[in-house]
Amino acid sequence: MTSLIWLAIALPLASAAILLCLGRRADAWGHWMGVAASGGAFLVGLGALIELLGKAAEDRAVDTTLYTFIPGGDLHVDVGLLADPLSITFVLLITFVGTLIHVYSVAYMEHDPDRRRFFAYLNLFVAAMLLLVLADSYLLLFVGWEGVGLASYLLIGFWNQKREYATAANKAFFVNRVGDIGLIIAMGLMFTSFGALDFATVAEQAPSATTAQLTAIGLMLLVAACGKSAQFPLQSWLGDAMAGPTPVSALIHAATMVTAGVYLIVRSAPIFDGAPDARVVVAAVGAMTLLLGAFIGMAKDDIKKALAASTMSQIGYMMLAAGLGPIGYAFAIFHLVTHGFFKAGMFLGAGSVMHGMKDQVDMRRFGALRGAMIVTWVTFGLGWLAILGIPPFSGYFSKDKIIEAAFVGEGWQPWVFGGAALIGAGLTAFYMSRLFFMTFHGKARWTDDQHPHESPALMTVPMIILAVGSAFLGLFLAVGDRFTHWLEPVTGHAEHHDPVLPIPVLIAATLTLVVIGAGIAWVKYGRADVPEEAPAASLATLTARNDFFQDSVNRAVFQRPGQHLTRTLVYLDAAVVDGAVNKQARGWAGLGEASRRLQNGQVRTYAATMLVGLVILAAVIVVGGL
Amino acid sequence: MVSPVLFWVVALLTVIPSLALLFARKAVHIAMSIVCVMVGLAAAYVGLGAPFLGVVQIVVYTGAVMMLFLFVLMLVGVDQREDLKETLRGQRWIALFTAGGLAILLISVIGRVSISPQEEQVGNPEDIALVLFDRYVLVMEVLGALLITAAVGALVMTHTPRLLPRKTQAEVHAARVLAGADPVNKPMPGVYARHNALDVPALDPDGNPIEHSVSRVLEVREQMSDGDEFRARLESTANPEDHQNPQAEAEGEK
Amino acid sequence: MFPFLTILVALPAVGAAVLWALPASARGRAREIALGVTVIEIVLFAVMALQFDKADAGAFQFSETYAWIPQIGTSWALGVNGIGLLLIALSVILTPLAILAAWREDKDVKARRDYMALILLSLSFMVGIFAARDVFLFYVLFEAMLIPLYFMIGRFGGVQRRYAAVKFLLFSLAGGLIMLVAVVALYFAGPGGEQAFLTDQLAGALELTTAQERLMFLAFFLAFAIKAPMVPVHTWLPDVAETARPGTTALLVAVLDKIGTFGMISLCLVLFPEAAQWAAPGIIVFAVISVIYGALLAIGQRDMMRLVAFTSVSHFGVMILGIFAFQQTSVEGAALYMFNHGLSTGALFLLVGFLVARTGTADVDAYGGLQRVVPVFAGTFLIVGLSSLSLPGLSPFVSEIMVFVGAYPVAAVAVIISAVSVVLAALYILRTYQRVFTGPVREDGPQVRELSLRERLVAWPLIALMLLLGFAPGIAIDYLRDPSADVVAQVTIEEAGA
Amino acid sequence: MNAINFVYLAAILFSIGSAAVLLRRNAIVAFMGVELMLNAANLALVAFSRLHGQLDGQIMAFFVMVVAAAEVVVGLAIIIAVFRARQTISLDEPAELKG
Amino acid sequence: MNFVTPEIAWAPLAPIIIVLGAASIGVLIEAFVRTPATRRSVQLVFGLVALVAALGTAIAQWVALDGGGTVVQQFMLTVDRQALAWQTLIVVFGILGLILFASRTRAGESAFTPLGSTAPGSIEETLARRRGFEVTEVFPLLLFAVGGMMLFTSVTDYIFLFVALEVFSLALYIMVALARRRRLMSQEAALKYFLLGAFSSALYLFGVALIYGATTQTSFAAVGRAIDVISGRDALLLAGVVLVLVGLLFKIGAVPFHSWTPDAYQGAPTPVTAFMGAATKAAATAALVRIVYTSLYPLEWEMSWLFWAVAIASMALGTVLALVQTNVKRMLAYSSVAHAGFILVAFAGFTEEAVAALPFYLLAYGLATIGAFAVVSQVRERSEDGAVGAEAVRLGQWAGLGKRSPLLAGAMALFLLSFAGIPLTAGFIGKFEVFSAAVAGGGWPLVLIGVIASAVAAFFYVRLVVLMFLTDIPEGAEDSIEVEDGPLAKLVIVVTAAAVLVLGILPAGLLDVYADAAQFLVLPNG
Repeated sequence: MTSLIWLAIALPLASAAILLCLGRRADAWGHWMGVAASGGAFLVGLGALIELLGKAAEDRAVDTTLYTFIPGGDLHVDVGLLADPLSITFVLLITFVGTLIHVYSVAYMEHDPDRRRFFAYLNLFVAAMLLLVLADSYLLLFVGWEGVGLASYLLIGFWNQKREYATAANKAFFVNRVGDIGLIIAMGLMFTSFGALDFATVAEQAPSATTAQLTAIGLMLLVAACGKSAQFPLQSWLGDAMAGPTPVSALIHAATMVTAGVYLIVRSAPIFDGAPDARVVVAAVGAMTLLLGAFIGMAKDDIKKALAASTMSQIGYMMLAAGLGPIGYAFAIFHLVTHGFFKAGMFLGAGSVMHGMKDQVDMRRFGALRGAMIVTWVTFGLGWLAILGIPPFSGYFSKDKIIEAAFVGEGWQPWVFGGAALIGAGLTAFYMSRLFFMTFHGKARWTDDQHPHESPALMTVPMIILAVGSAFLGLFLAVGDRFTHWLEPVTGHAEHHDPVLPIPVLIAATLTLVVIGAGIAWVKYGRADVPEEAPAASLATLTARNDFFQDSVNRAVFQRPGQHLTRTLVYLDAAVVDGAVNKQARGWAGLGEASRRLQNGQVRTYAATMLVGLVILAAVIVVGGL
Repeated sequence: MVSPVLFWVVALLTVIPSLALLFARKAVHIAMSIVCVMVGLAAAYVGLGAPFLGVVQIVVYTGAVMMLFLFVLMLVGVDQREDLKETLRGQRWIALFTAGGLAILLISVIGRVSISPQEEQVGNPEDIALVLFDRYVLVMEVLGALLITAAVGALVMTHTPRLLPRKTQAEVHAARVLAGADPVNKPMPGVYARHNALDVPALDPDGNPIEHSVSRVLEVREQMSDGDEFRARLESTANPEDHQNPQAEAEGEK
Repeated sequence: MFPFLTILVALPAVGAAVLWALPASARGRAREIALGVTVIEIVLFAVMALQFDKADAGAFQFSETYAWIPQIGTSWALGVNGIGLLLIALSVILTPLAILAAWREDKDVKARRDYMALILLSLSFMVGIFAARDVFLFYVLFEAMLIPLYFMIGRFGGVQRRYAAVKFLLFSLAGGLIMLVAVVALYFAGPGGEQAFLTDQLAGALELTTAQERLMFLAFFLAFAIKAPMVPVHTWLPDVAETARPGTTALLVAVLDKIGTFGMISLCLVLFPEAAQWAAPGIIVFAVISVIYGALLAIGQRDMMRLVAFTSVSHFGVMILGIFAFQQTSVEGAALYMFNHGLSTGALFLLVGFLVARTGTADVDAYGGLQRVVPVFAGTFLIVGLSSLSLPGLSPFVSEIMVFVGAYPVAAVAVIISAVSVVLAALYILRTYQRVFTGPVREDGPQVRELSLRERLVAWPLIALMLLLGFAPGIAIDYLRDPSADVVAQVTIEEAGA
Repeated sequence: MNAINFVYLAAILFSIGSAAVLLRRNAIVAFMGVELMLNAANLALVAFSRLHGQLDGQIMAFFVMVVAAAEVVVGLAIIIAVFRARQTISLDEPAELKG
Repeated sequence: MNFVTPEIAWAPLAPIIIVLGAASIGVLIEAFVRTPATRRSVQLVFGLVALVAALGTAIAQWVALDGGGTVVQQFMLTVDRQALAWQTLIVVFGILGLILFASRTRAGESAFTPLGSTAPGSIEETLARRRGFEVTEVFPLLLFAVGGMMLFTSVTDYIFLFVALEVFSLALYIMVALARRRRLMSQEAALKYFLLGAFSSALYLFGVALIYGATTQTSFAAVGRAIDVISGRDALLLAGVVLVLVGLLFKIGAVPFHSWTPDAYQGAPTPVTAFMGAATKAAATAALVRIVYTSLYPLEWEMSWLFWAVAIASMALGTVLALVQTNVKRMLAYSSVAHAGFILVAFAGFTEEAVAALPFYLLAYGLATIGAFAVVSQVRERSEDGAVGAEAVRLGQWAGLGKRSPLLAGAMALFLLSFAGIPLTAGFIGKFEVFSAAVAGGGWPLVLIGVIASAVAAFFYVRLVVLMFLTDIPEGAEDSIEVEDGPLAKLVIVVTAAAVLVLGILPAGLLDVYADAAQFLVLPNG
């Protein structure tokens, strides 16, 4: 099946193309074709998985070259798909979660006249994402990378008749592109250093490259990862991206696309292996983002934005893990997978809530929804437990490993990174619990015209499946380090190091913090009344609520000066660059007007010019000739 | 060797009159000065061993060219008098400086030349003819074309053919009478005057002066008398009827 | 050998002559005739292209050489290598589309006939220029082409068209005349004789002092820099774009301006490799300035035609960067970009033109929310716009990335700065899309119809080509590899020698 | 005395003639200036002819006279025509053609 | 007395003799054919026959010529290939000019005043017009001018050159004064042209005197030989050379000796402007080439300064002045000044290429000039009562000419493009040749300036094209312009336009011819 892995990309792509080209004619059945395409891709992935499992661990990398992409003289890039444990993991995650979300969307988008287009975009996204993870070269990865960016742009801006939504879509694309610069430069660096852009050559030659080269490449890859994975300082787009339909948030902004950065880092392990400094920066960015996201999450009242902040924070964990090097790669991916399930589940839950609440997103208007939507409550609850890291739910297995790994090392690093991870766990517990309690518990704060009700089966079934995953996938994969071993051919085998604190202490500390966090949340939002309007808050809360004023900063640092710059340039272009030309033209004419005075119509002046000319010429030549 | 006396005579005879070109106000004076220059040059030619050319110079320049100039001057008004005030800004200085510069340049250039004089060859008509019809015969022939061109050109520019059929004297007279002119001739100037009076206008039968009976030349020279004096003299002596002429009285009061 | 190239050059010219000679009664058929001529041209070209030997793409093929003015060493020498072939392909593809785009532009039959004839005439010159193997012939066509173009701009277009036409002409002429000095000098520096201007004879055979070579290089380069609008000699382009008919602008920017970059590759580098080496750092600086400056100015425009013009300034900067990095990959990328940019910008101009044809304005602020009104138009526009911001999957991406990656080893800083344009491109394209097509449907806005069949026939083939080359750029790169290698070898051999 | 002195004289006359062309408004006078220049050239030719012991210079002067005469005819004809049209021969007057 | 009949080879003089002879007979025709209308036809046919015959004999000579040419008379006159090339050029211009001279408007008006001696606006003028008078003397005058110019290109003696100069100058002075419309201007132009012309010929003559003084010679080759020999007279020689060159530069119309050009071009009857613009420049260039290459070239170094300065000044001043003109004829006149500069560019370095390049350049320039002025002569003002009047020379009046008469405007555009040196016109090849010659002689800075001047010049050429094609006829002015279509003028326009195109696209044949012409029979050193 690995040789047919291209079908996984081709099916959704073809579906997207058909849906877009046929237009309204496909309205009736288009969404089901979308589901089928995504499901088909899942089956292809499953087949590939089975095939890989049937092979010896070291043979589990099958590179299929379809055709030559760029047959340049120096730069040769093939369209090659690499099916190895890492990519297949992603393929399965994407297609599985994706298919569920497709199914969910059939119902969620039922009343939207453009549902067909929505499915086309979803399919396009799946195809691009699969290309991203299956590509066997950075260039091809970049194609998928930009493709998911495009799909994300289209999906965020799906309701672009609302101005803010269109702006949000643009913002996402711009910020992603800032990250893309990093990838482009990284490719330039790789081409300079290795003369090729495919993973195999890069991995092969990386050990012989200098640390400086590798560090540079690593940092540039990090920039790219930051853009796509909404890591500091390129995190600002993710919150606004919630403008898109909720399934989009679940699929793209929780389970798949935002994790592409992590994938990129892990995929570039050979480079980071030789660049410890770059790794530290990756870890630092991760640590920073995980805290930042957590703080933002604590202050948000918009359920989707709170989830988005949570996503940021969780990806921070993954980045942190990826930054730890070989000991963290596998855990990063592990957490990525579990997070994909529980966060997607929670987003779908949020969508279900919105579905029942007439698209209301303000948690202060929720409360006591447990009764009205029991399935949502249960599934969401499982996700909540998972993200909190309560054993034995999946989050526990993945997150705890990261916290443990973060404490490994020497000097200041374990303390800082480990501390951040640990505190993050507590904060996560608080804000997730706050979210959960504000939504499902406490008093009902909704208005009279809202009649919360459970969503149809098409929506709840995917939620249930994801909830099951959230609950048990971690355990299933963690048993016997199944997942770590599976990934080993890619991430390499990590020597086991002991953390600076004993593991049981760490587990205990984590759980304690989690419980404290959840407890505070219960006290403040579960038991107590939640005001319907956000109360006046401290500066800290305000800061967090406003995403640490990231937009203001961006506006002040980039947007405003940029606008001034462009305006000034437009003016200068007309006045100076073009003006010089026009002035010069006028100068010639002025010269003409001036010379005209010599031609005054007086024959005596004419004779005088002649004679003056003659005398000057004669004098020069006679005197010069002597 | 050329006689220094000749040189200085020629130099004075040419340079001084030629300065009239720059400073004289009346065109006629200038023309006459140039005639003088031409004669001086003719003398120089003779002195330089070109007697034939000297003669030709007199004949062509003094006799023909300058007379032509004078003729045209007469035609356009011999009273042409030029105001030497310069109308173009800076023109005078430019002119004097460049002409002076040209002179200095030429003189300094000539001053640097050393030409050892060869044996004199006198250009008597025979020798000239020999060279002229040998080496320069083609030029001679082309000069024919030049002269034709000049003649045709001058004709085109100045000759007016008869545009209307010639009128007989009777016709002319009839036309004049019809136009209300005097049937008789106009009086000559100086009529009734008591001295040689080309400059005194004639008086019409009413005793008023007829201004245009005096030559325009005199008028321009401001040598014309207005005739009042003579009329007054007439009045004091002549018959008293004239006093009854109201027009004359008005004229007198003026 | 069948004289393909001469016929390709002559056919449109003959077509133009036929149009002008048409009796008054048949003038109404002018556009059909013009279209027919271009279709025949495409077929002929296709037949020729199929016979092109890809394995020998670096050499001139279908060469024809006839004595023209032996006294001054020039001959009617045509021939194409891979790059020329691709650009001729671009010309023959875009011309019928421009004709289609102008199908309903003129009410007046006579004016329509004139426009069609002018398009055909310029096609003839374009093909000639890309096929010229003789510097003098190249120059002659290069300058003569200004005439039909001048009339196309000056007679058909907006209010400012005369100003724009004169500006265009004077800019081009100024560059061209300075180039003329170098062309003249070339004769004396070269081997002379009756074929003194053949490029293959001149390359490497010039006897020049360093200073002379540099001056001549600069003279050529200036002319080409004006053509391929490079800051600071770009100002004619926005004015022309704003006022000229979209079809004209599309042809102008998509094909004709490529003469600039084409000339840089096939004349500047080939004839004056050493000077090119010398000038490259400075030129790269200007190229980078063009990239960023063009993008920033594009962001600052309200008029979409001007905006697209400025994006072209930016894109041409990338091409020039690629060319003067002297790397196999970057030169390939630049050459490929020439083709791709023709497709994408041509399509963009034509689409904006369709919009203008509906409402009479290219001001972005006049629009809003059109996606809900004309979804197909919006989608088409978006795809074309995305191609302009070099989105993967669409052909310009491949070329841009090839330039960036290829030039990186020698011009890292330049690439890094230029890479900022990736974001800026997103800004100018998506902001435009946002302002025109998204947001609430404007009740007060102009009435806009959906793309007609004719307009789809114009836009979609271009999109199809962009997709094809976006996913399989190898089709085109196969033609560019050898010529690029030759050029790079030419320059680097000199470097080694010097 | 050397005949070269006559060349000096010619140079001075030539300069005076040229100054006249520049200075005088009366067309006829200006034209006389030109004539003086031609005569100066003649004087120089004759003087050089004497210095070189050749007759050629004299012949040339002879030609110049003829040419000058022809020129005078044409020139005066034009001046007369202008006078007829404008009643003036001032060179300052006709200045419609300028700029 | 031993007079030996001088040896003169008359046969090679045949073209000149035919033309001058025909001119003289033309004068007689004036006397014998009484009716003006018949006279015009007779003069036209006769003149054409004569000129064509002259052209034929010249070409026949060229074909029959074995070697460089014939010395007609030792020291005085040589008909070599170079001379023949120029002679044919001038005869061709003469033929075109003659046809233009005979052209008439629909109302039967010729370009010339009915009677030259009448005062403008006088009753006599009206009478003469009513009587159908015609100054058919212009035909023999033109023939004289052509003959003089042909001589001018062939003589090899300074004093002979002076005489030839006067032969064609006098004829031109007269013709300039004979415009039918705007006669005051015409006479003013003639007066200025004449006075300055006389002034410059005086300068030339004094120069000849000085050269004679310095070298004892007046024949080109002899002077050239003497230059190397003489010592101590360099200053005299140089002063003389400058004066002589000034006389010729005046005829070419180079700055600062150009001032007559705009006034004379504007004031003259347009056919005369056409002929004069083309032929005078060619003749003067021919003489300059011959003098520089066969007589003065030992002074190469000294002269190059002069030519460089004058060339630069001409190109610059001619161009910027043309830029601000609002009168078509005046604009073309200033453009001719700039072209004089381009002509002089060829002299940079005094290469052999220049000798081959200049005839072609002048041919291209002359054809375009005649064509352009022929077009000018066809665009007329129309008064409100419908009467067709003088030529519409204000630039604004040309607005929309392309709509009124596309062919005429197209031809004009072609001529303008040729002036501007746009490829595929003869002007481009000419400019290329000239620039090549200059570059060959190391004059590339001159070429660069020339190129910049061309670029600036393009502006005013293009402005007229814009007016003709891209500007609409102004509101209310639809009837104010009448486009004539005199068949003779049309013939001239068609012929010149075709020639400009053909020479622009396929100049090879002619370039070959002129390459052969790049030789002088009599050179100082051999």
